[in-house]
Amino acid sequence: MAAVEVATQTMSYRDAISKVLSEEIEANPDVFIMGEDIGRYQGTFRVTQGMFDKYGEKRIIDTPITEAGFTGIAIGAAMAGLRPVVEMMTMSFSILAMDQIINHAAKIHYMTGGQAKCPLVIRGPGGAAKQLSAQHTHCLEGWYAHAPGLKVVAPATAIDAYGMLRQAIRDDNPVIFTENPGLYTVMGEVPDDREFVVPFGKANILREGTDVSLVGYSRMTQINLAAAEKLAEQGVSAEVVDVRSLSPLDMTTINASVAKTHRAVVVYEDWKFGGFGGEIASRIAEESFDDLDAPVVRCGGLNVPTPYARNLELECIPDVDDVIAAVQKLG
Amino acid sequence: MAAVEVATQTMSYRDAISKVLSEEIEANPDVFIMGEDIGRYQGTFRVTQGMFDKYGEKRIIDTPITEAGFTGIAIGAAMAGLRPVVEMMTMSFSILAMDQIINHAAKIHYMTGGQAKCPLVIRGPGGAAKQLSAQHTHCLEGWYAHAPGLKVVAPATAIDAYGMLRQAIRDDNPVIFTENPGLYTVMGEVPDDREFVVPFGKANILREGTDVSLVGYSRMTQINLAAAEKLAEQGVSAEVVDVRSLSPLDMTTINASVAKTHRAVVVYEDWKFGGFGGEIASRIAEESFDDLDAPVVRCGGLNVPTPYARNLELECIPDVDDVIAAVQKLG
Amino acid sequence: MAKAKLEEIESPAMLEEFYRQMLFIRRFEEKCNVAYRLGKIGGYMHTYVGMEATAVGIHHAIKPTYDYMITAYRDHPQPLLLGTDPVKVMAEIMGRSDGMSRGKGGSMHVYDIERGFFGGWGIVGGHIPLGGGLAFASKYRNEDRVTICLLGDGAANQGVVFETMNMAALWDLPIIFCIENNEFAMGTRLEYHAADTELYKRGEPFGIKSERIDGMDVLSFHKDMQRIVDWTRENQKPYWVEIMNYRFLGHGAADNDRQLYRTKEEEDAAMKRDPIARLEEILLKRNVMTREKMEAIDEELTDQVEAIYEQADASPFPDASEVYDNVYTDMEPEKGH
Amino acid sequence: MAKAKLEEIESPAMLEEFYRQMLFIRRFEEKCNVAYRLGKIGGYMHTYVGMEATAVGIHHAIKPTYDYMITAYRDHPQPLLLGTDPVKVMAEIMGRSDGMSRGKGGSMHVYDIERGFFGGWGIVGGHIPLGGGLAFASKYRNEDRVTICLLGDGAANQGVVFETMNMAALWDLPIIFCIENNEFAMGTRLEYHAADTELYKRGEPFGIKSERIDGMDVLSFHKDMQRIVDWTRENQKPYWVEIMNYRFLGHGAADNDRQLYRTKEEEDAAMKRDPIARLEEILLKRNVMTREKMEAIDEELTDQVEAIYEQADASPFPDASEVYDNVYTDMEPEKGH
Ligand SMILES: Cc1ncc(C[n+]2csc(CCOP(=O)(O)OP(=O)(O)O)c2C)c(N)n1
Ligand SMILES: Cc1ncc(C[n+]2csc(CCOP(=O)(O)OP(=O)(O)O)c2C)c(N)n1
Ligand SMILES: [Mg+2]
Ligand SMILES: [Mg+2]
Repeated sequence: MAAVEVATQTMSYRDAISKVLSEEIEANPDVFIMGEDIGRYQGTFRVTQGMFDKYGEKRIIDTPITEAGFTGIAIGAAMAGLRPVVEMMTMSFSILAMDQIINHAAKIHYMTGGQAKCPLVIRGPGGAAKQLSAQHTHCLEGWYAHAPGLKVVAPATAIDAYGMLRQAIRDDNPVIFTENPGLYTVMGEVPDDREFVVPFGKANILREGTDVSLVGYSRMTQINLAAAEKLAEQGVSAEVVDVRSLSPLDMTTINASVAKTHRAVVVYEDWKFGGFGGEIASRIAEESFDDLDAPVVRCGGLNVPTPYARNLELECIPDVDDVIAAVQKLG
Repeated sequence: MAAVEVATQTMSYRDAISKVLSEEIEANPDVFIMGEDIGRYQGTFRVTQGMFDKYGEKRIIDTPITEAGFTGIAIGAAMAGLRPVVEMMTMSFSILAMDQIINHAAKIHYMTGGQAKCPLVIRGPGGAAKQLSAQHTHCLEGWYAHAPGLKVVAPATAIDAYGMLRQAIRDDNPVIFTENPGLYTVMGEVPDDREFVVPFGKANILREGTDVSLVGYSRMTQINLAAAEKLAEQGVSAEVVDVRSLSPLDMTTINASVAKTHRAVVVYEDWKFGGFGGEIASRIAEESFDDLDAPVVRCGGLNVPTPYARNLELECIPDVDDVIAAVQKLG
Repeated sequence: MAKAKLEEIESPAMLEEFYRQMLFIRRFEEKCNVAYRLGKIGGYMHTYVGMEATAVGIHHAIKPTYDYMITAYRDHPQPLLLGTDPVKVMAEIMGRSDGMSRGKGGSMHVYDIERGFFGGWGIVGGHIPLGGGLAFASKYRNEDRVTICLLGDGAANQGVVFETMNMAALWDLPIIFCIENNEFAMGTRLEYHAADTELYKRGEPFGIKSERIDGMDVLSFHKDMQRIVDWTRENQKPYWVEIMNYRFLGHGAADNDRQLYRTKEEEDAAMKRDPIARLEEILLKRNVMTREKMEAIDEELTDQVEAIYEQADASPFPDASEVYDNVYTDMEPEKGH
Repeated sequence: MAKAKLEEIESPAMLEEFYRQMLFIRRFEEKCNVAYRLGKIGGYMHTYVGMEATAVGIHHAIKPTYDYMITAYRDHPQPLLLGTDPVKVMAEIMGRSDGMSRGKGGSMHVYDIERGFFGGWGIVGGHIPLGGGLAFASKYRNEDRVTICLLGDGAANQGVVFETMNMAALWDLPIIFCIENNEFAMGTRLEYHAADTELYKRGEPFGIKSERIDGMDVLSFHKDMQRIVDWTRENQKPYWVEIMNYRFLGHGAADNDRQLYRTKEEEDAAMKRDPIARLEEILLKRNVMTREKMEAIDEELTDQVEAIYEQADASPFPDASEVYDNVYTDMEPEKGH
């Protein structure tokens, strides 16, 4: 974990997000949150719990179910100088706002030749919760990371959620901030510091190792940590690289890890085929070509729409055993 | 080119598409085309020229500018057994229909457990035309190829356009068929055969070589052919692998080429970062690990929203010199 | 469950059928809620308790299995009424291999394509143009089907709804947009999501016949729907109907916080409109049925639902190998992690 | 070009200003078309010829540079009226480094954020919620700005328009949706894209004040707009206005096939409503101006436009290194092919 000088509090990933949202609402009158059922209903994943009562309907805005429309309104408000935070009830619903995000928010600064900025955060859970079926279970961070003009982050720990969300809110660019339903209850130490930020574009070594680099982000970093634990029992020393920030992407840290371990497995929950793991893996393969003792292997989600039945759903998502199997492929 | 036994005609890529559209409209009463300005206005890229007058408004349907709506109507009609072909005036506009495509069309067969099919084609020009600016110049084929349930093809030649579009219309799955504005005037031999199809999932060696494999699709295949020509003058023998079909992807042919040349450059017009070239490159790097004498290099579009000024726009799109520079990186 | 002819309506036999169907749906849904709490059902599950008259009234107004129907995720009652094997419906909701989609869909994604029931969709508003497409197809083929497209009051704000309305009116598609206005979109009250709460007005600027009707009295509702369905079939044009009803339970099985968005008093007042109790009164008043008979029917249906549940629960989970089936009709996706 | 006060309207000075502005726009646009044919401008370029009264009438009804304005790709006249350096507008259209966006935007993407002009967008309907956001921001800050959000008749079908209307009405946003109904969406006639061609009705189901007004007579149009802008500023609520106008030329500079979607007779009839000719008649009738004066003004403006063009054409193309500028405010994207 990052070395912090201030007192810390143990809290969940969810509460870390909630904390920084409240703090930034208090710190800057231009910050407001909008989304479906985030106010009176307290948010379906309860991230905004208590905020409507505390900050009122001007700052915590319940919207109709019109993702394209309210995302666009947030973008317009950002162009006019406000700092909206949009909650997507699940990231899957952001697909309805794709044109607003990719084709408007991401391009404003460029198309205006720098005249306008779009300081906007879009956040919400991406990836599998539990049996939400095919239409509610998308990992979209790779798609967003592909679009120039967006920054995309996917913190795996409470402290990073806390520090990166503040960075996102204070950033003058549109930022996609992906959470994961499986991370909300993960506990961690979070600094008591209303100025604490985790800068984008820095990967983080969460566990040192010498035999293989496990490179991942969001919930897969937690899986990688668990896999490293198990691998250690088998005598394999795995280094866990938490990518954290997909765009910008910190290849320096990733390549440095591979220079040490000579082997890499890239782990991501998204559909394996055509996913962002391909970017990371091809970069390692190219940039660490001379360091590699084995091909870079990817371990991704199965290439199927997510099925409802729990046993099938679990088949789809990479787990500790899948990561270990991928490591074993390296010989 | 594929060996065809029947008589051929020389025609443009555009006319090849037009021809197969007309033939399939005539062959099957369930086939119809819908899109913006495709009928009375003859299509902005004139692909459907003459068809409204010939086949009438039942088969050639002018739609309002509501991409999500009419794509969804096409999907529903496909579920009910028709075979719609949707023209996107430019593929960029399909972003507005993204939810319908990714979250509905692609998942119907799976979510119904095989009860329903969705025989749908979405076609139109993707990538740069000339100075259409940032909002009109997307390459989306990589995004679509990432989504299980969709098939995605990107022919580079008139004959493939002809054979693959027929395959797409006859396919029982939703197919994304990407054209490229720069390909419409490319000429080629097209068979006089109303049953001619090019099956999906087969890459094609368009030029044999021994020193390096140039792997690409759509207009970049034409660039690769031109680059191979120039490289030959420099004494470098380049093999041109036309991927054609992104999903399913024919890694067998690609790896076989690399086994011969020991070097690969993956070329794509889309933004380089996070694009589909990462899938191909990481697959080559993994699957041809022992065959490679140099890292797999990618040559993609610049990671910027497409600028308007012609000189800047040309900077963004990989050209012959960029491909040659990439080859030279391999040493 | 056979279709009632209009002249038979309000005959004792028909009244009994309406009653049985509504009660069956309620008991089925209640059982789903119990199963959810037992962990036998997961994910998002939304029941129809309180809204039964809507499903039953529509069912008797259409030509079941001939006409097309599509809805969102509140999709258990429609296939049950159409005659889909209830064990297969329950098995799907439980994610079992005997389910309609062999466990791949779940509660939100029930389909019976053979019977004209096209699901079962999770994206609010997403299925509306699909409904337009069903109507487009029947029109294209010169059939005289109508398409019933159900959507919630919350869904009625999604842009694609208006896009579909415009094309439906432009192309004269025989689709009936049935807005199930149960006054809430999840935890958001109608007043907080719709600028004008009279949603029936939204069809008017497209020249679509539009009206608001009561969906809690199955008899009057059925008559209204029969008139609307007949008009649509005959005129082959769209119709926009706002059906006023109410859901008695949470938005979904996971929503236990109804007090966050509505009061107990309000709920109690709504419960007085309970469509089943309302029909019971009519049955008593007209001497069609005694309380004892009703209790006997209830017992019978409760047992039936219990048996359905037991059979569904006996169905195995899908085999792991099935995960790759039906991604495509003719090939498998690339496999493995 | 200063803002006219209401009481001065129809004073000779004001009439002359209206005239000069409309004629300036026309000559500017015509020059753009010539430049396009010379290959000096590329891509998609859409001119305002025939619709000049709309831009001028709105300009004089708002508080220029204080109020917000946003439109689609038919976006040359608005910044010209707001006082943006016309050389910078022309240079942008020509993709030069002196352009408002240093050549990155082009004809469809002209912006002058400092003057409250937020572009300049290419996705039909895409900018409408952005307009809602501008109004949201001014309301959030308790300013009394209004936002003018221009959109075409074709754009008025896009779903996001209805989503934005609903929220604008729900949250009382001070936005005026100005539908520029020029009867065509590219090559598609109004009747083929809108189920009911009276587009002004579409605001009604959201409780939004809605009306249709003539946009070809600059004097009556200006009065109408002044009333609407004043109402919106005072009441801080949305307004939906259908402005009837007509484009005289092709959809864009690349559209040379107007006969594919409309007849010569139809065009001739529309030309009789030419807002500039109409104002000329008034000027003559009221003895505000002679034909000679008009010709002199025309000559003056034509020369002015010529000079603007020459200056813009003298501006260099952007430097290749600029391609990476302004992707982000604070960093560069990964570089190279
Ligand atoms: C596009 C989208 N946004 C949000 C959701 C989450 N969600 C599911 S149901 C629902 C409320 C819908 O309310 P309504 O349309 O009135 O239907 P009801 O549940 O009352 O039948 C919401 C917000 C979703 N599934 N899809
Ligand atoms: C989403 C989208 N679909 C299609 C297009 C192509 N297109 C550009 S302008 C246009 C017609 C728009 O007509 P209208 O809204 O009436 O505006 P007008 O050009 O008449 O001012 C079309 C179809 C686009 N730019 N964006
Ligand atoms: Mg509801
Ligand atoms: Mg128009």
